Amino acid sequence: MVQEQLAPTKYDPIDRQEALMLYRDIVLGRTFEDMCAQMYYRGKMFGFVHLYNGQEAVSTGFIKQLRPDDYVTSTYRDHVHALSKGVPPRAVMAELFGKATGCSKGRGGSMHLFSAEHNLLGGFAFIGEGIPIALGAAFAAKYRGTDQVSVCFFGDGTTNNGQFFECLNMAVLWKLPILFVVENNLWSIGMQHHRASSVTDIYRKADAFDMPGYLVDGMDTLECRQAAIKAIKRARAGEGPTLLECSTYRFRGHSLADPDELRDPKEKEFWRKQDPIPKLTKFIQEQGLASAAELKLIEQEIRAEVEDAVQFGEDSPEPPVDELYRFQFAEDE
Amino acid sequence: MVQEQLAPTKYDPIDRQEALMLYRDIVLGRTFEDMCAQMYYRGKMFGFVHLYNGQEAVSTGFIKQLRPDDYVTSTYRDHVHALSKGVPPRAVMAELFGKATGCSKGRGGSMHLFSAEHNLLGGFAFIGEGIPIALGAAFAAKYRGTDQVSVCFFGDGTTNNGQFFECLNMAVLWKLPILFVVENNLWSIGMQHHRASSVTDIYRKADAFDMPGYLVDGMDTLECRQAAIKAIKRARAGEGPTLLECSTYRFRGHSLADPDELRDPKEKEFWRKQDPIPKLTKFIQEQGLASAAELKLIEQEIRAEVEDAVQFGEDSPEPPVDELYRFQFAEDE
Amino acid sequence: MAVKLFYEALHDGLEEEMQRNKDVLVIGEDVGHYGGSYKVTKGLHEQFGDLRVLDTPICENSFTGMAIGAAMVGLRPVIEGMNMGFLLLAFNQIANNAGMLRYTSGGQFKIPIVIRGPGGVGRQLGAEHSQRLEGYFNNVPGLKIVHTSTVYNAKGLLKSAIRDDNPVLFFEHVLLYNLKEEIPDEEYYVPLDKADVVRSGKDITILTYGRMRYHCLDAVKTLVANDIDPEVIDLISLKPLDMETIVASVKKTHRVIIVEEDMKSGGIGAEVAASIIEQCFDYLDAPVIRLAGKDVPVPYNGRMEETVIPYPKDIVRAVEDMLALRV
Amino acid sequence: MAVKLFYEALHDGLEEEMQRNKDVLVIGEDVGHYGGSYKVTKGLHEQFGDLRVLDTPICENSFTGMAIGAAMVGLRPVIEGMNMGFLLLAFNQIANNAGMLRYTSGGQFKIPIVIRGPGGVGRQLGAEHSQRLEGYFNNVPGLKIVHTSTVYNAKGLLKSAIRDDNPVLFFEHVLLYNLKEEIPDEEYYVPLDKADVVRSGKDITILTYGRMRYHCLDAVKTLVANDIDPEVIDLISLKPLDMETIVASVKKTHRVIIVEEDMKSGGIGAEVAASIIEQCFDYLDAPVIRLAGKDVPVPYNGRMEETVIPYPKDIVRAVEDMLALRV
Ligand SMILES: Cc1ncc(C[n+]2csc(CCOP(=O)(O)OP(=O)(O)O)c2C)c(N)n1
Ligand SMILES: Cc1ncc(C[n+]2csc(CCOP(=O)(O)OP(=O)(O)O)c2C)c(N)n1
Ligand SMILES: [Mg+2]
Ligand SMILES: [Mg+2]
Repeated sequence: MVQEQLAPTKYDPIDRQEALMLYRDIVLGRTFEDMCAQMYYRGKMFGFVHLYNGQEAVSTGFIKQLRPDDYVTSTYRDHVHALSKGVPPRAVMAELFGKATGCSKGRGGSMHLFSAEHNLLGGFAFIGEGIPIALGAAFAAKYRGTDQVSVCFFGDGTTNNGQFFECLNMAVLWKLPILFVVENNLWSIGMQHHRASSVTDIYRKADAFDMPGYLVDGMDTLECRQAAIKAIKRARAGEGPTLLECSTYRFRGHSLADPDELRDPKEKEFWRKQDPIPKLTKFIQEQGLASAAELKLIEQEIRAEVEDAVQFGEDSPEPPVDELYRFQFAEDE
Repeated sequence: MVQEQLAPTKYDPIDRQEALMLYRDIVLGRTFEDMCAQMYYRGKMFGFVHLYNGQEAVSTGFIKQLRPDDYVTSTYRDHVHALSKGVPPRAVMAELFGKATGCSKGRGGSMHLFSAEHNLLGGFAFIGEGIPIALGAAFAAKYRGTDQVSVCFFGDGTTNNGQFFECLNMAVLWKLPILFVVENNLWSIGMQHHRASSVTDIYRKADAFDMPGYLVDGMDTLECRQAAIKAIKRARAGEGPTLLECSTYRFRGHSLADPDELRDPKEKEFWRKQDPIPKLTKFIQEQGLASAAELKLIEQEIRAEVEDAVQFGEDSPEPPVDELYRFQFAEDE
Repeated sequence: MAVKLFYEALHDGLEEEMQRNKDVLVIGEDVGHYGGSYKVTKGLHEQFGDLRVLDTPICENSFTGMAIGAAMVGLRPVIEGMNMGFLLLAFNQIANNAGMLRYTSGGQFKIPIVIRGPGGVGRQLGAEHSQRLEGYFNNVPGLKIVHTSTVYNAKGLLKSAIRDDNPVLFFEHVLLYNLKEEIPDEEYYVPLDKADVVRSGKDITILTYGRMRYHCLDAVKTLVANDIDPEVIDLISLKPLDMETIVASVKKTHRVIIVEEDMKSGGIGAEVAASIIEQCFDYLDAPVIRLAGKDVPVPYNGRMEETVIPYPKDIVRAVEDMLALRV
Repeated sequence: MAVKLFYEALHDGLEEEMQRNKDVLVIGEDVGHYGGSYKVTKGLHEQFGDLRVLDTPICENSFTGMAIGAAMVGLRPVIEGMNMGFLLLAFNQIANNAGMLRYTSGGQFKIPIVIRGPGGVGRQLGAEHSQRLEGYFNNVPGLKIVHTSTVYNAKGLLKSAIRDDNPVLFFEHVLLYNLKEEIPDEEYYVPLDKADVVRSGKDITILTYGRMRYHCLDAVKTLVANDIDPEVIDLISLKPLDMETIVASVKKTHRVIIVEEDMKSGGIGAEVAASIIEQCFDYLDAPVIRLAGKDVPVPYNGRMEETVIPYPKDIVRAVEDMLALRV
């Protein structure tokens, strides 16, 4: 089985419209998460909140290549995946505020974002448990003969869990249209990847299942996009699954409750320099796809959109307390 | 990581005493299992009984290289592993008869053989669950700085279960003295290996964990012995775990309740010709380690031993019914 | 009407639903080529193909999760637990994703899955293969739990479970697969949430389920001969309990004995007893008694094994003891 | 005496036992370098090294099994469930190997492991992180289950659990880690199997455990002001139940209310109620009532979340309702 690094020059052609769409998405992700941090510290949201800062190239690079009818599963670190998949910032923010207008109607919270409309099959709070769910959606696509694709996102730490391996095996056995996207940010909470995984190259594990596995620069939106194009094409064509290891880094602690004392400042500094947003900005400008001013404008629009989301969240009603039992069984719509 | 097939000529020297010991063990395994089949059909034992016929080279080849203080875990197909580890045929047969003198005092039965005295940490009726147990014994050896080795046996079907992968990872991470011995008999009940595993070469999966993995002829006692010597030496020296895939075959159905209708008679025929016992017999005689007459004598002794085990089992008392609660908690000795 | 074996009834129910709705499929170990360990899926693979009768590798947590994912997007998987005990490995997927996901999603997804298979104390199957898991799952929210007991209800309940849009844990008993009964040729459904009043009586209510139904009915023969008139109710629905039927019976008989095969502590009977106390304490003339499996793993030895679960003689004695207290 | 926080008391108990016996070790996710998610193992890794404070990969079933294997050959592992919910993944190892292996081996092996960590409804942690698993494991044979509630008993119980030769599930509550209390400097142990009579009273017995102890004590203030004299018992040992203490109290007060945070159906309270009925029915003047967590996953929304578990006002109301029926 081939395992190769994509040459960074080999991007599929990218036009202005797509470039701006990607830019819009990546800026939205970052802006939204920064706002979440503020809202958390202001006591607008509770529980465990895991931000995605630093990893945005992966969400933007992969999810923006999907069709609306393709499926996504995420983890507890799911806000940005939801946004990329098209869930409106209002619905996500309202969910974080626990409001009835939230994408999970205020029942889910940060770690349990869902949107049936956008085929977001969930954020999953337990590590690994979203992988079989995505596999199931891929199975259903095959079963029905549609060409829908399923993508599951999860972290490096999760690749030591049995469900990861079990699903890789089944995906190949039945040639399911699924992408296993590992966001290797080198840490699982306070556990360093090399202390948790005997082989740190996660993409290599695909080999044990005769699945193609690739190492992708997870700080580079266009590399992620390129890897996505290829793997999605393969999946859609009925050729089976792909494992994609995106090397990335989270710029904040594991969750907003994490003191983040273990990571070396030098390591953080190194990765901060790889920030995917300036990188994408530079590319767009160098390729003449948009001007600095145009990008600035987008940033302003996004900021307004996120502020609108906050306002929407604030203004939205809480779910009626007497609806506690609603939605538990299928009979309750 | 190297994955190589052992050259069949490279056996460590083997003397008469060892050859006869191996012969005795392999014949005991076969004779014992044949007797079990008889006893089952005569209604002397109940429940699920899984016989080991055909796979004896693995048990004999590996376990006979262990020290008494080394640890073994097995599966529901555990009679012969128990015998090789030194549990007396009397204690095993009595257990199958549900007697108080059985190695699990009549509480365990065929799928739950234990012997603390022989460091047999168990037969395990659920697939895979014995692997972490063996890992724990290996961990304890490392923790205490002893040079004990732990060996776990399990089937091809079990290598699709999460616990297999999770344990390979931990074993390498902490360089634990453990051998993962897969008895690849090509089937899990009615499921063919190639329909269950996307990669049929199980030894190759070691690579995903930077563990040495070897393919071993599981129908050849001396090949198994040779692989065992090497892997045990490595483990005892603190150099870490080894994965050993032994290609083998079971001569009977999955259990005595299995109609065994799916396996091709030609396939069975092919493997019957690989019977490990004639192979070992031939080797011993060709090397002049013992004569046909001597081997015959051993067979007779073994037969007598197994008949004695049956008699012992028959004559033994049942556990007192009023001891139902005994042994549940540590306070009940 | 035709005489069917228990496993045939399950097979037929499955087959009918699969013929009727192409979203229905079977997932599990050896359900396909092998035809299922207890022959429930025998022949279905020839009829419906490998993808609809899917032989899985041995990875319960992941294939259960896969079924849940498939259900979220519209399929209706029936998972066979070769033995329900093996589903312990899938506890994470069953509790979190089958049980809670619909709720946490704010009702956006339905999880129409059935998880079925054998449990119970068989003939010296040893501790791990003799588990009765209904009590283990009883505290999980969002699940329906039923236990079949007759050929008739096996088929009708399975069909209802497959049509239900909620996750259903569907327990069968390892010793009942060869039970024989005449059942209708026409299609029928048995409701998931109704208890079955097997025998009407006025002196005492015997609540039971699964294989213990038969031990109770055996006991009833003796009791009736001794002039006792018991009411026997097969709970069928373990979660939710059919409290309407139960309460009506208690109000009539004023005495309850629960006969269950699962282990006593934290078992199904505990919830049944506690619910009765809450809802009809004033109608009780005697304590609610649980005649349950003993709180030990099931020993292999046959004679010991027999002491683990209630037998008709135990039921007779318990009922007579309770009625001896009659004032 | 010194003032300690709850998590410090656990830390100290662990540290003392580790110093005392080199077979005691800690296994879990982020227990080492990170010091544990709730700081219980903080600093232990510097003191005892990587092997005795073992950071594991995220594979609950296998590292739990590994701990069981190590225990079989003489070590005494303390497993930290970062959240007890994650142990759902280890259900197979906990039920089969921790719970049943000693028995099926005919008593040849001891499994001295402790599995500890937080559970319970916190502050909007969402459904999966708010689980209360004590009811899920209550039907498993061979386990001891305790739930801590005070700084004092946290330390003493943990030390007892570590010294116990049986597998102990040791539940802590996510909202109690910063509780403060003065506890003795001298070494002490709290027995695993004894309930704690927190307040003596004669009018009604309130049975509770875990964080609900505090809700009950809050309620007691109001009740006492209203001339009601309740007895409050913290069960501590959920399995086995300390029926001696419970029965003695019921015989005195004739009324019982169970206040529990776990879900009602099939929860701990079900077993408590059923056992009381069996053992002291004739002493009861009113039905045993369970004031329990609602049978739903815990919603994220804060106001809804508050309606899921019992609060002091609910307890007051329930007690007053019950006593209003006094004859
Ligand atoms: C089954 C389970 N075990 C443990 C946890 C606690 N936990 C939450 S996130 C996490 C680390 C996961 O690391 P990784 O997979 O690398 O993802 P990342 O957080 O880095 O994105 C752990 C251990 C959990 N949520 N689920
Ligand atoms: C967790 C679990 N799932 C399913 C089973 C049922 N089962 C028993 S043996 C077996 C096949 C195992 O095949 P393999 O690992 O190849 O071992 P073999 O029987 O061939 O020696 C299965 C599915 C089980 N015992 N445990
Ligand atoms: Mg990570
Ligand atoms: Mg096999």
